[in-house]
Amino acid sequence: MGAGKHAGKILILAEDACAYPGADATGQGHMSYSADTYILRVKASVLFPEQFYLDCFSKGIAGIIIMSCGAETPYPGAYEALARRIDRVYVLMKERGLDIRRLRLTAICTVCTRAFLKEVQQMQDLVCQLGAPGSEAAAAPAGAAKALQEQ
Amino acid sequence: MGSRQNRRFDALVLGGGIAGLEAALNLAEQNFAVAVVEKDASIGGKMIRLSKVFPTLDCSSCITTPKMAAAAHHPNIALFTYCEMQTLERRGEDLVAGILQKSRYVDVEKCIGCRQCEYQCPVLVPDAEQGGFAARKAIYIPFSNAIPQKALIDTDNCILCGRCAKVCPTQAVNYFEQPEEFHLTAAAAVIATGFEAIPLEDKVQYGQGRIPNVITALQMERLLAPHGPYNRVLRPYDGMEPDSIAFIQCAGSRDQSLGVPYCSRVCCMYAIKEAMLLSGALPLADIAIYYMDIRAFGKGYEQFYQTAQAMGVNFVKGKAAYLDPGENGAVRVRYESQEATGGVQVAEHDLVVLSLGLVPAWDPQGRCLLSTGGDKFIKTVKPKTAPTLTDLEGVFVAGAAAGPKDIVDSIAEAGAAAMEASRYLSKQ
Amino acid sequence: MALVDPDFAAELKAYGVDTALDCFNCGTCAAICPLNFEHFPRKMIRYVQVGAKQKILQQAQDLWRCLHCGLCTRTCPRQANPGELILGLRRYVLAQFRRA
Amino acid sequence: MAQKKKPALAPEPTPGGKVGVYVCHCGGNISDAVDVEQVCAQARRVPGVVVARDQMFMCSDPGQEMIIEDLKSGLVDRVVVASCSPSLHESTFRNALLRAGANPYVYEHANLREQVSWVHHGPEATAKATRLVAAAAAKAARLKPLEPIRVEVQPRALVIGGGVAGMKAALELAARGQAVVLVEKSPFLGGQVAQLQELAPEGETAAAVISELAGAVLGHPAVTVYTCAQVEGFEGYIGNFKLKVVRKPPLGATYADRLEKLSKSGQGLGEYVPFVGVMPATIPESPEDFDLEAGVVVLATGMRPYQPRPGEYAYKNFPEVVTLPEFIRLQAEAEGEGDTLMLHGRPIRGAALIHCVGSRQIPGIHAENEGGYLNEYCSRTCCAATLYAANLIRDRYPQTKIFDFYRDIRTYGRGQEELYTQAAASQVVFFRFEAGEEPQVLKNPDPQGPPLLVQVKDVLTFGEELEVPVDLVVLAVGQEPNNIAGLVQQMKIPIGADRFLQEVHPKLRPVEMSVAGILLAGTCQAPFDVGETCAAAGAAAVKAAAILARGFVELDPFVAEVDLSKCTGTGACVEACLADGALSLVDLEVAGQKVRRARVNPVMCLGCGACVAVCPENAINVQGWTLKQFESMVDLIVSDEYLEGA
Amino acid sequence: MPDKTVENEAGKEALKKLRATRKDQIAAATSRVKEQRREVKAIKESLADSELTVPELAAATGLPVDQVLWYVATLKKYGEILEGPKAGSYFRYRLGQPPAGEPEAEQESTN
Amino acid sequence: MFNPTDIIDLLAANVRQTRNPFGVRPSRFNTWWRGLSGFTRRPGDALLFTGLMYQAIPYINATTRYLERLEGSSWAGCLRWGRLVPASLRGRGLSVLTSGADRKKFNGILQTICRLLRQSEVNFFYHPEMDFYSGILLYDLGDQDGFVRHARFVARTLQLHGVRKVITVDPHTTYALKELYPRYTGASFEVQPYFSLLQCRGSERGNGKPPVVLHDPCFYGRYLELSEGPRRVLRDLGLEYVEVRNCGEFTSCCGGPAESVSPALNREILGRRAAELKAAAAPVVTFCPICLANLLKAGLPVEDLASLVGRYLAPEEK
Repeated sequence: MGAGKHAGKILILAEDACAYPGADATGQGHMSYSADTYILRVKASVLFPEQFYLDCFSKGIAGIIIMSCGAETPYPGAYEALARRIDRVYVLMKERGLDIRRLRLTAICTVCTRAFLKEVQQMQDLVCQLGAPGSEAAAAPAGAAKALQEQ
Repeated sequence: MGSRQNRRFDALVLGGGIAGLEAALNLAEQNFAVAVVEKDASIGGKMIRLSKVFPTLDCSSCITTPKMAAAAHHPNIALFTYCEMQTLERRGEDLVAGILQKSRYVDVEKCIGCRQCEYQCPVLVPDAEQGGFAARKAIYIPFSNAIPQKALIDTDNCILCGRCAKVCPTQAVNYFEQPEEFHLTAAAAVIATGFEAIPLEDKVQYGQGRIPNVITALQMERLLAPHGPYNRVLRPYDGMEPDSIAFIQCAGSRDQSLGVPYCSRVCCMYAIKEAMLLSGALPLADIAIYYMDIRAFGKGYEQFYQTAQAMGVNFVKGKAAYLDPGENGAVRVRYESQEATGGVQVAEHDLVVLSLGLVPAWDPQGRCLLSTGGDKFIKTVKPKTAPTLTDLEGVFVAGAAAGPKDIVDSIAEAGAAAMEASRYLSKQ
Repeated sequence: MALVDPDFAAELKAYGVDTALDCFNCGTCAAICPLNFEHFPRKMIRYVQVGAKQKILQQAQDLWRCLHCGLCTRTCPRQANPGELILGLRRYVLAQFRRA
Repeated sequence: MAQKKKPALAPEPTPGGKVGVYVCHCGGNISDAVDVEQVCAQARRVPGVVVARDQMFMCSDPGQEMIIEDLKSGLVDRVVVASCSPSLHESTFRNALLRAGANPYVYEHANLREQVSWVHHGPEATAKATRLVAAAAAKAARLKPLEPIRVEVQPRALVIGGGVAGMKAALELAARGQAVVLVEKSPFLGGQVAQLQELAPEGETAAAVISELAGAVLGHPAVTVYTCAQVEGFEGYIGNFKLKVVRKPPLGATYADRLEKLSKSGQGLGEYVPFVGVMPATIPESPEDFDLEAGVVVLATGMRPYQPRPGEYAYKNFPEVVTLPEFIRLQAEAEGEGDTLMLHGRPIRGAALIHCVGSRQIPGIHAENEGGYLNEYCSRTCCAATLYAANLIRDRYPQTKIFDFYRDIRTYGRGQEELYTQAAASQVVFFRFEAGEEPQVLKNPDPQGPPLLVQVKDVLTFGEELEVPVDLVVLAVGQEPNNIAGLVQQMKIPIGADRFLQEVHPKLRPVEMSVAGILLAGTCQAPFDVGETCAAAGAAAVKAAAILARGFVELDPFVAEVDLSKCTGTGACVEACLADGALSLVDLEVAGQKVRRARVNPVMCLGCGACVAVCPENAINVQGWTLKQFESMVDLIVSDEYLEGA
Repeated sequence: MPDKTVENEAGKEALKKLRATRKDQIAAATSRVKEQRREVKAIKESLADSELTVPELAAATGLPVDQVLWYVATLKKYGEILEGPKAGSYFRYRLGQPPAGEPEAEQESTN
Repeated sequence: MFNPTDIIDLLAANVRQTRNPFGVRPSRFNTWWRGLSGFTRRPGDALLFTGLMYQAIPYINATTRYLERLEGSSWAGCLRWGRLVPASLRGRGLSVLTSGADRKKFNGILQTICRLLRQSEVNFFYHPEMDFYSGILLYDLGDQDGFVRHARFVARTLQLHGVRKVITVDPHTTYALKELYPRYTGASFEVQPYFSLLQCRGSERGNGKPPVVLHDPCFYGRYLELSEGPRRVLRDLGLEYVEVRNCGEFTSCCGGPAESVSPALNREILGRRAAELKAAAAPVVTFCPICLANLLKAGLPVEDLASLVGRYLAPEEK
């Protein structure tokens, strides 16, 4: 599948205390971004197991942005646990030939509208470039694998 | 009078800033019915207008909005925004407040905050919420996270062209709305009317607001806020990204020549905070703070100050005496360098921030029998064992209404005032 | 090492110098002074505070540079009256010289 | 908690709900960008959706009535509203469900305004709105009714510490009609304030402050005071703390000085004695202990003054070097009248006050204290206290000269800058030193002069080295937290890098500990003066009062729940849990067999879901936010099925 | 709504009265609006075929530099101007697309 | 090291001998009133008290020109003054050095003030033997004893003549009489600067004239807070004026007082102030003889308030 017009769907896990209101603030400012984005309101992203992310990719989600509260999470320790989990997801993604840039962990606050737009744009550009999940391994297995190794 | 709004509550809270909201929430949580009277069109006070807060550097909006929302949704709290309290008097067991509901010219029951009116309005007005650095319209929602999300019209700038009324999906615009007076009755009241910065015009030596690129610390908050006027830090004079920024401390505090002999208490810390945020936003910029004494007295504050020093913020001991416009929008700062080889120096900066002294935002004179101190802030009668007690029975004070105070101390005091008030209410 | 002489300030009261200790050394007077001269006038005020009598006598000529324009006094945040202090020190120094 | 037994091994999604979808036009705000009718039409194709309607303003009365009607008629039992952001109207619609007699938690909100119509345009907007509504419907179909967790609260507060903070907190709670037990480890009420004389900046006496508070505490029928008492056992959770309190005679001669002063004073029990405090009861002869139940605990364990190391500013090298609290007492007990302060028969013609002793210590510049720590913080109160003392001496003993050595004068509070101004007017001479260039306290080489010589490199005098001969050096020592390692360990509460107790968040929850139901008041949290301590105590009391007055605590039902049919007792969840005590493994009998299974303590659970992610069986979930719900939302987002033929 | 026209008639009359009472404010505000339109137009025209910094825009339009920045900030807020790359210490700005659903306010005010 | 007593002792001796710091009899230079028509010496309500400041300016100018040539370093001036000036100051040589045009100009200002007061129907009188130097320089230089002695003499003399109200024409004399005399001599007079007494309301003769920029003297602007007076006069006349940033209470010193200490320092400070005034791009108006003389040196178009007002209100009788 070519990296053409259709960019592929982007899933955003937006934590309730910070990033979700941040996305609302972006809307209040009428700041446009890709409509291929689907925001799930979550209490804490630490809830999702490794498999959830892999499943999303196999269901066809092209990119996932976890918009957490970072260290300001209302759940002490959750961010650290989440970061460790994401590291493990990256290992699993590599094993499956998925470009790990398809999953991004970031912190967005209630007024971080510009950061929100930037994250979405970057992921949008990336999934445009990479195409559907899994296609990267098929297209250029050796190169992609090498690029992944270097990351 | 005799308006439908005349209502009875257990407690009145005057001021919907962080102190007022905290006091109201603490009272409401004990099942008292509370009315919050706020003079602005949104609750949130000064705090919601800040970028980040010291010493934790959390985003100010992220701390304030949950409290604003909690108050707005609390079943025991009624918000009266855009209302002035004109009188507060004791009548036997009751405190009776005379309230003036200023006209919004928009029916808040109907307005759904969609901003269609704002987009259609043709008038550009300097937006005080953005330090005047960008424009709003003549009909507008005060700011993005305002509560309530309801529009209002600024009649000084409205040309009555009728477009807003035409586009409003709920017919909420009412050009003929009249201000309304009504009474609120309660047994206890908490005064949480906060502070204002002294006017920039007061200090002749600092240019009285006429030197380009000399701004107030509250304006700097807007420049630093992610949803600020430029979405980045630029000089308001010409849009240049500044390379050198200076903070002038005690600009109107500890200064008997201006009639503000007291310390404004928060300026050292907010200047350090803004300096830190600036060094994050503009990593290559030089940042200097001209000061007499750094008053980093609170929990974690001294460590915050030390961190700023370690980050390379230049702390210059000496009160800046005179500001002058320099070449190409620069600002010249004259000060005495106290080092042995120092003497009078003139430093040039691209942008200068005045840490203006704080004065009370509300004067009870002529409105109620509350006394003020020599500093014009509300007087407290038992500052040690009951620090929120005023000289008017059943009336308590919290936050900067009783002297300049940072957010942490204001919140603590708001809790204490709510406690005193609830104690008073349970005696009744 | 200079020894601090806390009695000097009291001695100067006779010459109308009675606000020196009100100064908290912010430097406004020095920076606003049109003379633009080193630490003047704060230097003199500080010498009064710590009782550095000899320093004042050694640098006495600096006192007569002052224009008596009063800007320092108007600007002083502590109302320590730096301009009048300089006048008072002139009186003191003159008395010392006449006595000598 | 309403826990419905799930059928064992429920097959993949057979959501039972009858979902009603209600889409708002928002007066054009949504419908201008999104084809609302098409969204409704497609929503009807989503499994589980029984009805989809649109309305100009869902939040209006007719809109809400429409939902209530459908619920009441039994047409729907799950509700999705697609309108503006949930932050604006989620609570509105949950209340509508309540009014319809339904459970408010069978509700899901789709954000079609802030996150669709205001940011996207054209057919994309409608497509996205459709997918979001479908996803919300999928989640809604899997929602089940929830009840808030209700915890009964023991109607009693335990206050630990009998200083100003503890007494003030106890009084406030008692005044609100709550029973309070106050435990104090020493035999006295009054804490550190009783060791002072007059309080900056207004000059109230410690005697007045302590007498007022202790008198009221001892006179209040709702307050029970135990002195010589400590908490030695702690368990439980908010509303239901179980504590063991032990009263025993103090160790050795800990309070010998104060007891002696008390007996010399001739004052009885319950009366204030300067530099002692108020002793309300006799010291127990032998240890006694008792159990106590409390709904909330207020920590008011206070501070102690920094004790300089021997040799620090020549402390202990010369008898003329004393700390500020020591000086206050010496001064209060000074003999004679005259215009010069006399201490131990010696006239004090000049005294040096040195600020920041044991405060604002900087790594690499200052030596570590015994125990290997530095007090990097500012102690907040010493500047005002020192200036107050300076003014007091200048006022009473005009022949005693004062020399003040500071780094920054921090008279931040109301009435404090005036102290500094007044000190200047009283002819106090100030010197400023930099960290690392502290003044040196030496023996005066001039045998005719006073015994001590203070040397300083003075910033104010252009870095010149100055010398001041003095009769006395007073060290303005800072505040350190009292050692409460035992309590900290028992209660599993956090302390900060500054060794003071660490609140959850300085602005959001400034008087709460991370363990729900434990509050903190006063100088155990940070250095405070008396007024600030009372404010902090009031703030702690108001939180405690809210909990106690209601008699129960209602917590969000969004907590973890174990599906015993799936749990195999691996313990992975317990390992991952971020809230101490929220999850544990327990022995159960299932079908006659003893097994170990995970159990949630819903009171302690934060609902973060850290456990959910690690369970190999997906046997644990956060109610209202289950993994399955999220997965089904993703399924509907990626699915194109219901989009066809629209 | 059946009686909308009736309401409108009465409304128009009342509005006329209101306009009369606020005559001075309206006149002042209207002249400001006209000036703003002119200045905004000048800025947009200067940006029509080039990306410019604020001082460059000031030079091109003859407007005071701080006034230009004020318009730029405002137009950026409403999406009509976009921030481009940095040139030295200044950012360049270019024209953007006005958000849909927001017709260009070209017709003169009814006043 | 420089011993300021030299110069101060000299000035004090001059004041003792001649009641002014120049060592010249007042009758030699206080000549402005001679031949002024319509002038009255009859005792009236208020004494016009010039303090001899305007009259002295030509002498000060001459001295400064002389010193400037001698000055090497900034302090050399003082030293040389101390050593060299006494002879020239005492002798009649100084009168020779003064310029006749200068004398005419400054005397003319006093004459205009008289005319203005008359026109405003102020009940005043002048008597050259009741007009003294105030002693302000001795006070400024720190010769408290010399000042007090002189001030007591002046005060006593005025009191002997029954003077209660005084009209002053310059800020230094005003300050001395208003603030210092009560403090150091116990004698209080009702002191008013002449401009407070002028009635020009309704004349509006200044309408349409080009604006002027005001330079406030330190003593009027700051010490006495009287800057509003001249502004009122200008407004009443319908004359427009512009303000520089440093005005009124925050006015900048023109450097005049430094003349006697260091002409170089004087030039530096004058240069800064002149630049500020120049930026206002309007003719300068001031109301102090020292400021006037000093600003004239800077080559600015400057005139005295009295001259300006006089042109509109009381043109010289031909």
